[in-house]
Amino acid sequence: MGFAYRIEERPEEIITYRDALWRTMHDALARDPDVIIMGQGVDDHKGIFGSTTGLAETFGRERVFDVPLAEDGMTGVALGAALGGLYPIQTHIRCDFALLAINQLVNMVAKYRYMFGGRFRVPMLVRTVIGRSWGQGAQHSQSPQALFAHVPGLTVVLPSSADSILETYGTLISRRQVPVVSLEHRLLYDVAFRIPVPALEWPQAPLGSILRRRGRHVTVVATSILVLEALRAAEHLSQAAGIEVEVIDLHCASHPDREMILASVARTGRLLVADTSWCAYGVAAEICRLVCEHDPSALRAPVVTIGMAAAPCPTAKTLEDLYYPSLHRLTDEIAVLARGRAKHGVELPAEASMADVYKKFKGPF
Amino acid sequence: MGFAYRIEERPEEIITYRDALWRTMHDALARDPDVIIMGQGVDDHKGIFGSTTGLAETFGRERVFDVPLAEDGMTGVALGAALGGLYPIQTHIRCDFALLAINQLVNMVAKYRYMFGGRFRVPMLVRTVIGRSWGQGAQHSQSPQALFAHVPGLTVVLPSSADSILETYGTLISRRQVPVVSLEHRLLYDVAFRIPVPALEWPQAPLGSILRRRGRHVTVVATSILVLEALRAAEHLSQAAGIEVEVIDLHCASHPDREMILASVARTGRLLVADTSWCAYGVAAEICRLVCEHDPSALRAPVVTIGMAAAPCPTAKTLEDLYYPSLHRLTDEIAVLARGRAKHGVELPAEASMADVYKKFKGPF
Amino acid sequence: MTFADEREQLLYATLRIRRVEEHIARIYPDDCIQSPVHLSLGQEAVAVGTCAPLARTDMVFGTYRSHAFYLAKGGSLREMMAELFGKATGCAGGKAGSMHLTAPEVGFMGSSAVVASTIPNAVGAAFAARRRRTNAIVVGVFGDGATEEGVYHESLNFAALHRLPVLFLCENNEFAVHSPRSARQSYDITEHARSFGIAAKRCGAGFDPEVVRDAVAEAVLALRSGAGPRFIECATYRYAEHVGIGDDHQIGYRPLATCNEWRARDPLLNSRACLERFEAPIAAEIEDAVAFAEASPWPTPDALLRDVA
Amino acid sequence: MTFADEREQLLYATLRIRRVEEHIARIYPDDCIQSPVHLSLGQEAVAVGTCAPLARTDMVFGTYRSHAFYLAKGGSLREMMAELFGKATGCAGGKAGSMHLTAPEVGFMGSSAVVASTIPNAVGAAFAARRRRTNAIVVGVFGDGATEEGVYHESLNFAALHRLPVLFLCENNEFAVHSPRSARQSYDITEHARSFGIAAKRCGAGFDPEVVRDAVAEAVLALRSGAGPRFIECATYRYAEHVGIGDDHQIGYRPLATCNEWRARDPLLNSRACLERFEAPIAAEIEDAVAFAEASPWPTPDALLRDVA
Ligand SMILES: Cc1ncc(C[n+]2csc(CCOP(=O)(O)OP(=O)(O)O)c2C)c(N)n1
Ligand SMILES: Cc1ncc(C[n+]2csc(CCOP(=O)(O)OP(=O)(O)O)c2C)c(N)n1
Ligand SMILES: [Mg+2]
Ligand SMILES: [Mg+2]
Repeated sequence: MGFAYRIEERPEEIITYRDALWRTMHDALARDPDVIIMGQGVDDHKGIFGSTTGLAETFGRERVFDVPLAEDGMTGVALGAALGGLYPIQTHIRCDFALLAINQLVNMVAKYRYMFGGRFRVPMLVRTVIGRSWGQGAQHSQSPQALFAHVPGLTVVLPSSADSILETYGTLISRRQVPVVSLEHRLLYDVAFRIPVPALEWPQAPLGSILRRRGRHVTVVATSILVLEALRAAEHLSQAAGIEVEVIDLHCASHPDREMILASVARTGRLLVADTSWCAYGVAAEICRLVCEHDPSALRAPVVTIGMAAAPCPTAKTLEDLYYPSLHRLTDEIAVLARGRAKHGVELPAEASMADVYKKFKGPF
Repeated sequence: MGFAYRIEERPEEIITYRDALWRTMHDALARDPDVIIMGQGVDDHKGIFGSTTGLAETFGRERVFDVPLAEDGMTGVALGAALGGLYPIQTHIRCDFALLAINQLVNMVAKYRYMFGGRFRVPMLVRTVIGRSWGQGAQHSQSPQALFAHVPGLTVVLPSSADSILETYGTLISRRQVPVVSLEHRLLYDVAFRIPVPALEWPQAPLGSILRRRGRHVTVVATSILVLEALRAAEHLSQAAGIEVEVIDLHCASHPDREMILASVARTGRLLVADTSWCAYGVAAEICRLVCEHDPSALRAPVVTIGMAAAPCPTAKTLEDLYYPSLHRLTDEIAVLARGRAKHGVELPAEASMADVYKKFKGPF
Repeated sequence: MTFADEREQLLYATLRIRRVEEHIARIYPDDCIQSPVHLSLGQEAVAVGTCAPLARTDMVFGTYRSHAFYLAKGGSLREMMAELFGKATGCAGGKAGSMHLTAPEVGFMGSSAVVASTIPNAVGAAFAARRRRTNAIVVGVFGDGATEEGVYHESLNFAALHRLPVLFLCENNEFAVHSPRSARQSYDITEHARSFGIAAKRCGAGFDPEVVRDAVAEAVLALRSGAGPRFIECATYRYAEHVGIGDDHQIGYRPLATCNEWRARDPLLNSRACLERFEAPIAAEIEDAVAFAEASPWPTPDALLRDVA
Repeated sequence: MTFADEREQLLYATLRIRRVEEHIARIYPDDCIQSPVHLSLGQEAVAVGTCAPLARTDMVFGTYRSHAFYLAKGGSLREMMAELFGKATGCAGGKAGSMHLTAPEVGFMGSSAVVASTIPNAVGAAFAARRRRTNAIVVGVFGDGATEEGVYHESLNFAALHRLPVLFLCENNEFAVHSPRSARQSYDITEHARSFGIAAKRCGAGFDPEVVRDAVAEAVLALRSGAGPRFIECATYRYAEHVGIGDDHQIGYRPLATCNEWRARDPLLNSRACLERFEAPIAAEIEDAVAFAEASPWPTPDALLRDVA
């Protein structure tokens, strides 16, 4: 623990999540002729929100190709291609569509290695996009990490920054060991990150969790874009009220860093989980399990969980704004947890920052 | 809380889980001409392990019919039929096959009512069977309640007894309100139950949890066949060591009785969750969330969770026996929890009882 | 409104949808509609021609691109506009937006943003209609891309096997987002449907509501007589980009020439003069619907957790 | 083993599989095999005829009913028997049982208990083979019931679109468990496959390994030349019940007469005398395999969590 894991030294730069994706895709294709990218629209001018643009032209349409609307079949094709020696990167422009491929993912991909006694490996990367906001509605808004992470055999990541993309994808693709389902957040694509992030604690593998900020009052375990929200909330609370929030980027839903989380909770005694999906049977539940199985007495207050409201996603903006966790709510809940009372007296941030991104985002989808 | 919910008075009798299923199916067809049963093999001589045998002959092949191998399509057909005024009962002889229908179940069935602003209801019952034991292997052994219960809009039940079947199915079918996914345990089919069970506390609705046994030392929340295991373990521990175990039959994974569980944990301070699926992101995690969000200080010891090993299911009996929770292990873990030490000195039950059923079961599948 | 003949009536209905969507495109930049829109501009005649021979009690299941079918089947324009605006008076109380329009009171049963996913629902509704002897028929509407999904295969097989009163109506605009059919399909859509034993025909004139109507009317007759499912592949053309209000011919994934060919055959562009007298009433109706939407209240927070299960 | 001619060699291979499965049926009641078994009795010739023209590096993907294909492709009998016994020396270390046989060293790539689920895997492996210029071809084996699954449609389309070197081999035994095809399919399997532009043919003589071999050999030639996917529907008959070792003709879902017709054409039953000399060596081989399985160790507990991810 505590040492920075790096596959290669990189100069400092500012790069968007999208560009990090593009670079990772590009480099993977450039380095290894067995890498292929397959997905609806990967070769069109929009190129999965800019993450694959131009790659078909550079590397050829045999390696970067459009596929029919056939999510289950194409996942099965990817599995077969992996058995045949390729490293397939499959894309779904909405996570929701990956649900059509659950049979191949859960019954086949997750089990292929074990079921045949370790005689095969099926290294592949399934990239899916969480499609939050702008009236996307019930079927373009889900964040099914829990459905995948429940199933042994699948590695599930939720990269929250350009850094995570570069490190995690880079390593996973070059090592070619396991099947990975990744959930990328659509609203992160436009966000620019300074890299390398001065990470406090990097996992020793591309899996595991990342300690993003140290703090002694409250532990926040967050996923995906909520890591950014948590960091903003933490910054605000530190300045406005001297509340020091420790922020753990869960990063890998299937392989959370148990020790990191437990050690943090042992120090702070207060835990908030902020996840992009529903709380029931989700990340919120799983983190509670880790704590409960280890030492629930470390908790000096009930755990607070924040996620999507327990409903499908409505399209009306007034409801959508209530549906998703906001910076406002996150900050408020952390303050309540830290102070131990609802009337915590901490001034909340102006409803600006990320929430603004959500409000203003109108596509392209 | 505390009053017995009954839709109708029934004379005492002994009835198998299978016969309870058959009777429920029969009565539903007899009472309501809009009820249909559709599924692979529902009209053959095996009739879903005896739960639909002869019903096609009695009620006609327009109402009880075989379907093509097309799980997603048939679920979509059931949804459409529900919109058209029928009450479809769909069967999957293995839960694993319902994973092919996740798109219809999660993206459509679960959302149809909400997504259209409450203008539709899609009452239907999806019966799936947990196919444990006798070398069923990785793809015929899963218990995906968590995948369904994570998604708002689906009601998920795991009937653990003939009584649960009669009450829950009976009410759900006659009320025709919500879409329900049920997980029936194959090894319960042959088990006979005395009904009505002298239940200590029945839920006020067909949903919710059922208090099966009172005890002051340890709370066990169990699902499906593990309720029976837990009751046997409780009986044994009571007699052998004076350890009194409270057993809560979770019954409805999507709508657990929060108050019942929390009140029990508040009394005992010790919690063990025994579920038919994997612990991560499963029932074990969800129950921990309920406790953590309410009052983790009620826990006087770490929570113990028991489920399938974190792997696909192997077929070799030697491994399979380790893979699934056993009465032996359950009893041992409860004793450890109650006594607060691994060397608890409590004699374990002879490896008989349910474990025997598992060992001896060889089909029919 | 009075009409000289049926053709005029059909053209009126087509024009009305065109103007509604053009108006949507006009106001969309104001952000009053806070949800993605998949316009049917160019494809309206398919919806009008399909719904014309249907009874109110007949059912239609649509896709995310359903403004046209919703209106053609008789859905309220006011409620549609309010739905797009995210208002409580919308056809789904503001929970559906543009992609999930519904009007069960006139048989428009729902629409889905997951491609192909309402196709088996249409089949199931047809099963229920037959079993309950309602005499209703059902239309499942989908694009050419939807035929690639496995559930399409499963739906065709079941419908044909049970000889259900369902019409499969494929709006073939040759594209799925930016992908041409040649990059996605090895089969001919109509021939493939026939391999299931389904009587299938092609209608090349998806621009003409009357031609579509005639094709559908013939199928509807057969369906009502219990002759089993029918299939119609309607050639059509999407003028706007896949999602959003812009034109995208400059990108080059489809040639402007093709678009111009379709425009040349578009009766709404050719019969401008004869349709002139409908412009004012249509504009008034649209204005009224927008005013209704604007004046309507937002859904209240209690709606968030209502109607979940 | 020496053979008079190729036919004899094929019959020997077929007989060997028959005797292996008969032996399995014989010892099954002893519970030494602790997993459900789906026997290929009656269908062995399809596997033998299909695998005969294949190179070792060609790949086959199978189903839960794969004893025959596993053996025909060259999988070790010892390892298969050990696998059925749940032993560590099994082809999958005891984790697969009868339903998930595998022998990648001879190109038998895996088998699945979820109907139709290996079909796209075969297509993907063919994609990889073409891309990596290995010259290998791939066979996807499935039953008639599998053709009803959506993923089958998706697989055919993709394979045809990309002209992949994959042979779709349908073992049509007319039943899925107890359901006849007429209760499940509205289409003719071969005609339906043709609608994807796939060259498809029917082979009525699934009882004769030579006839099957010839049909497959022709397809393999075409596949190697890069002519795109091929399809063969092989008529066959399952003598035993769907799962388990019993006969189930007494139940009445299929007439004994049909069974007798198939038996009458079964060369293993007709050419008994010529095959006589193979009985002893086959019996010895089976005995050796069973002894191997019996003597092999159980998997150790550490295997439980090995090879998960
Ligand atoms: C299952 C699924 N896969 C992918 C998508 C993304 N997507 C949305 S619309 C569309 C194109 C569908 O094409 P088509 O069926 O021809 O309808 P059109 O848009 O042309 O009307 C795609 C791929 C989706 N919504 N659902
Ligand atoms: C997706 C799925 N649905 C249902 C089943 C249950 N099932 C097992 S075998 C079988 C019959 C398959 O028939 P067919 O493909 O013709 O193969 P056969 O058994 O005749 O060789 C069925 C329905 C399954 N294993 N997987
Ligand atoms: Mg299209
Ligand atoms: Mg068959």
